[in-house]
Amino acid sequence: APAPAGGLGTAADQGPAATLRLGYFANVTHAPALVADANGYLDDALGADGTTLETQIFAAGPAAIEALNSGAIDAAYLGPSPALNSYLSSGGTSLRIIAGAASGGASLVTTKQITQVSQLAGTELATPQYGGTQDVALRSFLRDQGLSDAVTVTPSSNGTVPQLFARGSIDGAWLPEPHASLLVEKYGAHRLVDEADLWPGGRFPTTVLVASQEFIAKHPDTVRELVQANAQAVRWLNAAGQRETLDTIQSALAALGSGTLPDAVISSALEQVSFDTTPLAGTFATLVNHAAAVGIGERGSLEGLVDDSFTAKAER
Amino acid sequence: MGVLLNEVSLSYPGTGLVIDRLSAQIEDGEFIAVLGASGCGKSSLLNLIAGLLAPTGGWLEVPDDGAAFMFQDSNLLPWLTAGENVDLALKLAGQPKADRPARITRLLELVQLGHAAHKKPHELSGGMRQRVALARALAQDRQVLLMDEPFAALDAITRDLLHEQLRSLWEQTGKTIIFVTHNVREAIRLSGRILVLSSHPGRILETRRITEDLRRTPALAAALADELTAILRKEQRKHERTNSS
Amino acid sequence: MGVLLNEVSLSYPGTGLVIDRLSAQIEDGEFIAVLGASGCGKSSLLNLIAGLLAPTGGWLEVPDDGAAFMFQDSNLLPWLTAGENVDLALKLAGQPKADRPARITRLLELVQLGHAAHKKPHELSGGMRQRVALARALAQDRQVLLMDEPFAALDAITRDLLHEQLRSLWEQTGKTIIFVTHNVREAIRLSGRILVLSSHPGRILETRRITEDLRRTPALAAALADELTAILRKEQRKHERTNSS
Amino acid sequence: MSAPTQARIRPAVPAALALRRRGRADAVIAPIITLIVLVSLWQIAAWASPLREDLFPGPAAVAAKLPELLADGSLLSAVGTSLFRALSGFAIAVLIATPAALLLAHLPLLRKGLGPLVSAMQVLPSIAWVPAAIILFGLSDATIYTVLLLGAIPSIINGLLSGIDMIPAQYSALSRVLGAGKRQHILSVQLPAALPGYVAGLRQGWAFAWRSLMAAELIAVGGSLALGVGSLLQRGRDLADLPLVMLVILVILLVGVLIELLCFAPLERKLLRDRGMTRTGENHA
Amino acid sequence: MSAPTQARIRPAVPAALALRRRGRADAVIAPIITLIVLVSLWQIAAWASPLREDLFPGPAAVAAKLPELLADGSLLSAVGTSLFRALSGFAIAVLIATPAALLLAHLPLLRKGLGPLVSAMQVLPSIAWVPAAIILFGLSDATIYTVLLLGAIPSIINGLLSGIDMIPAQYSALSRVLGAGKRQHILSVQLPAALPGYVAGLRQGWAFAWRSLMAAELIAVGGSLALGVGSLLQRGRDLADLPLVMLVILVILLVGVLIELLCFAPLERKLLRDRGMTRTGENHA
Ligand SMILES: Nc1ncnc2c1ncn2[C@@H]1O[C@H](COP(=O)(O)OP(=O)(O)OP(=O)(O)O)[C@@H](O)[C@H]1O
Ligand SMILES: Nc1ncnc2c1ncn2[C@@H]1O[C@H](COP(=O)(O)OP(=O)(O)OP(=O)(O)O)[C@@H](O)[C@H]1O
Ligand SMILES: [Mg+2]
Ligand SMILES: [Mg+2]
Repeated sequence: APAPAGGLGTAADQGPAATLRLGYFANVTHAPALVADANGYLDDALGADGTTLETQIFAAGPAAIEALNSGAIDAAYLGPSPALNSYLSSGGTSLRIIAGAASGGASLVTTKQITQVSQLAGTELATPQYGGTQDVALRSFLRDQGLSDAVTVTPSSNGTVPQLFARGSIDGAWLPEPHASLLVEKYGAHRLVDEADLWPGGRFPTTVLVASQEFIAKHPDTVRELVQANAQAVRWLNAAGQRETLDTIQSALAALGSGTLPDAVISSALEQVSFDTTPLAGTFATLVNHAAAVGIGERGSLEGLVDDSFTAKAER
Repeated sequence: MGVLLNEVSLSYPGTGLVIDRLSAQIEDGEFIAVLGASGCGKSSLLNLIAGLLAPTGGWLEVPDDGAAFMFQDSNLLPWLTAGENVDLALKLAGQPKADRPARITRLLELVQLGHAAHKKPHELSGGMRQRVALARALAQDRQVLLMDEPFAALDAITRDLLHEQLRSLWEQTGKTIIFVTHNVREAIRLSGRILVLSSHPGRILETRRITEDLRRTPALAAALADELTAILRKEQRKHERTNSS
Repeated sequence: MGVLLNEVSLSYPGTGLVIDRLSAQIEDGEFIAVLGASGCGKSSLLNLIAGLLAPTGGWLEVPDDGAAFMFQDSNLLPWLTAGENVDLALKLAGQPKADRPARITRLLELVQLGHAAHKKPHELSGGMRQRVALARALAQDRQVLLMDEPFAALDAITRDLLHEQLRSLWEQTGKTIIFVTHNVREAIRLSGRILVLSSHPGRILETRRITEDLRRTPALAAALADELTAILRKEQRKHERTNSS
Repeated sequence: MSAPTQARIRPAVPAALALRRRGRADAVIAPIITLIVLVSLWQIAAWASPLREDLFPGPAAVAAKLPELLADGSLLSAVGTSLFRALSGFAIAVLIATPAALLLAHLPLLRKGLGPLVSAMQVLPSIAWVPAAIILFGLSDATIYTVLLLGAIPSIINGLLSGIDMIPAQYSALSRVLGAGKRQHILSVQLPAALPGYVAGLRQGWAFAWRSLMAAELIAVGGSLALGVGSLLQRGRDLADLPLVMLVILVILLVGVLIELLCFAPLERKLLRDRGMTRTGENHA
Repeated sequence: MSAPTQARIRPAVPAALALRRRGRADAVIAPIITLIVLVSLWQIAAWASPLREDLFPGPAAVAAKLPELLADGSLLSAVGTSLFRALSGFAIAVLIATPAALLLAHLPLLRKGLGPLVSAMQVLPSIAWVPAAIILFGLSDATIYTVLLLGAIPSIINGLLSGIDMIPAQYSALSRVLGAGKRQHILSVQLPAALPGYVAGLRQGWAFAWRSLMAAELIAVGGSLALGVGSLLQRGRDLADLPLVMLVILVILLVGVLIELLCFAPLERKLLRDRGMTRTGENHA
């Protein structure tokens, strides 16, 4: 394992933490967190050392990063983009990626009239957030297709995109699940590009599990238990039947007060996403390069970003 | 075009009757003085005639273009200069713009304030404010002119001067003037008829016509003044007795 | 404990001299009346003595606990009742809480307003407001009492009554009283010395002592009144000439 | 010009009494009628509109959402949480802002130095404070209160300052003549005289407090932070659940109307009556 | 009690003159000193703080960000865009709110019915309007202006209404006696009399307008829409770029201070002087 790279005063191993404060989103792409929490995997794993769990629900990556930076939470499920941003802008001192959670599950959905990528010229496409994972993906896709100047990219929030699409203000959007499926199922869009097709092996990270470097240094045991619970949830997700998965996730979302999307959308979303504990470390450099190539964020060393020592142990 | 009061009563919320079935007929072109103790309802009466208050009983008849009113406090608009305060009255009376500057100057000179046209109310003395208010009331140019203690804040000399101005204005224009004063001599000197009000509630205690003869004969005037003062004093005494009993 | 003015001058921003090198010595326990034309600087003079304005030249000496001041406009606080307005003065003068209700009643009865203690200023007539202000000024209980036309809005009878009250209060307490009035008779009736001010700029034109004899002899008093009026009229004439030239 | 005629003025009393009675009833009926009219217009617009129902839900669709939210108690508890935070935060803001404004009013140099900054802070959007507050206080109620206070305090300070600026100069003269010390002047003269302007400032301060609270509640939900109305609104937006958004808007409006009708309007009415004035649209006494 | 002694009062003129001159200089120097003090405190805090530099950037780190943003012109153009939107939107808001407030003031029933709603609308967070505005206007300037107007108008209405409520009753009596028609009464008496309260309301209205604009710019970005300061702020948060966030905050504060010093403060000073009052902390005349 790489040596802790400093940060808020490096501390030696202090044994299991008294509490683990974990942040995640009430979202299909965070299914491992939902399942690990709902099925009690986290409580079981942490409970062995007397660690209690506190969870925090976020709506967006930047807020989760702010919370992680402030020490308000110790670990979080996040998109890779905010995690990379934070790591680079802190000079490699803020957090580490300790496991993967979900991959795949982002698509370019457009109106039915657009059936080929070449028809995108002159259109207006939305992404959920400027500089976010999908924003970078769309921009670099357009760049590869030579459409950078022909397409207007409009960052809007996940909630705004369906409205814009429904009133014809935009022609499509590059969205994560379940928002892409929502547009398809309820607003008559169709999937023009599945981001998985653009990546070698069809695999790219959607959600990763991160922890603050200080917490990793102080409580490696707790981190290991967290990674184990994550792995357990991923295994369950990959093993369970479609109906069972759907019900578990819908009820977990409902418990968080977010269960308002129809089953059809959720199950379509689940088909797009796969769950995997490997963080797909190889893709991060590509992500950073994509971002830098379209003028967002800065390049920098990713040395020490991924700490796969825990995954390795968990797999064992 | 006079003013007719028929059994007019007035009370404010939470007070007893302030004015009780007061009847009076004021002819067109009359110059009337109203005397009465402090708090007896003189200002309230003027407010009724100006239409600013509605009676709680009886009815009154006034010219339907309303009356010019000089308030007891000068009530100047603090963001306008003395000249602009007068100008507002002229403007709202429909005077053409071109005539107004000359009229403002004339009116302010009438009240000895030709030099203060550009001053804001807070830069004027108490008596100067009262004179601006007088100029504004004259600027309104209505047939009926109501004045609530118009000279109370003025020194004897300025007051004399303005008495003359007011008399000659009345003689020239034939306005109906109703003015409230505390000064019995002033009432005798200026008016053609004096109404004395009682207090709690306000009724007409006494009406006196002032003839030109009486006005010109100091002895007669002094006698009337004494008599009126005696009436007022008796009324006040009676009232004190009722109060303390 | 009197008041000493030494070559005091005053001008407001943008005005010429309002008061010009005025000197006067007012003894402890004197009762002084100040006469002068409207706008001549009487209120400004009282403001100087009260320490509300600083002179622009010369200096003055006043008791350093300040002076009670009855303003020309009554200046009551609109959110307090008549009684509460008086109470505020008592409280700020350091009167113990237990004594205050009785004193408020006494003061308001003194000004004939025993029945109006619970009324808000906007429910009072002009003269009633002035009397509340008088009660408040008396509540302050300072050695020096400044009064700016304290009886201007009062009818003759009430005024007579309050004259007596003020005289006997002065006799009992030996306060130094400086009061501004427009009424020459009132000045003669009440004060021990009369200062007549000129206007533009304000200077002392005339000082007259009033003896008890003079006060008691109507003919003498009337003669003095006429004389003072003549002085004031002459001053005003001179001024008109200077103005129109 | 035609000769002016006489006008007869008759008692206004019976009419005034009737008006007064009607006035009282109006205070209740008028808002209800407004409500009915607005809801009807909304329903008509929803029917007439070519937009899909989920994009422009009518009153019925929104009402249908209500039982579900009431059943799981999330709506009521969110309203309770937000209302508690807003009221307690507002009270703290008043307690801090009032002495601060008095300090600025009495220290000319301080006012010159900080006055413009206070006005500028009013302009700063609440979310600007969020990153800093989170770094200092983490995900705790302290963060939410910080954002709320920074939103409300400048506005209350400015309200009281303009109230004080508008006090007639003669009141200060009076209080000097009466020998009031600084503290007595503030308590007995300055604050009561500034009160009508101050209450106007408080109303705006309350609006700022509530809006800042909504912004703060967007940051995080669940966990250590209780769910507030702001979080509910954000959830509705994230899921493009417009009936939920509308429902939350209606709830916020309801809270606003109630606070106005139960607190600010009566307070203002009393203050003005005390000074012999009336709110326009109300009958004298 | 000890016998009171005499106090000698001497001219205050030379001192007053000096004060006045110093007063003018203060108006410029005091804010600058405040600025220097605050920046120093910030720098000290940044040095002393145990937080990582990217979490609590000092003035130097923020200043270092400036050239980059100035070079590509994005900062200046964002400020220009936002300022233009805010000023034009505010002007429109004033033009709509003023007659609306007058209408409410003169139609008692309307005020009873809509008054509480207006106050409630003030409380509604701006982002609540965003979904509706987007459905109606898409990603256009119209959306931004809608959100801004809905934020600013209720506040200006309330400001003018409380200004009107505080007009002494005697002015209305005067204007009736002078025979003013309704229009003349409004223009010649009511508006000028309500002006000081109105300007206080405008200041709050401006704050609401600017904050609503920021909220609108957070959501409606990209497309044909020019980048505003609000979008820049959100971008800073999205990219965890705290120096950028701080820079934007400073720019907003600067804009706020300038608007205050160049518009509201002189306007208020003039109004109060006209009426023989002074802002506290300023020397008479
Ligand atoms: N704040 C001010 N600014 C400018 N000029 C002023 C101010 N206050 C008073 N003046 C001027 O000073 C002069 C004297 O005013 P002052 O109030 O002392 O007169 P006064 O003798 O009390 O008159 P009155 O008998 O009418 O009350 C007047 O010409 C007035 O215009
Ligand atoms: N708005 C009001 N509310 C309640 N009572 C009022 C109101 N206005 C006047 N009063 C009462 O009505 C009575 C008459 O008042 P008014 O002002 O008419 O007296 P006035 O004769 O003009 O007295 P003054 O000579 O002192 O001016 C007083 O007793 C006063 O207290
Ligand atoms: Mg009266
Ligand atoms: Mg005076």
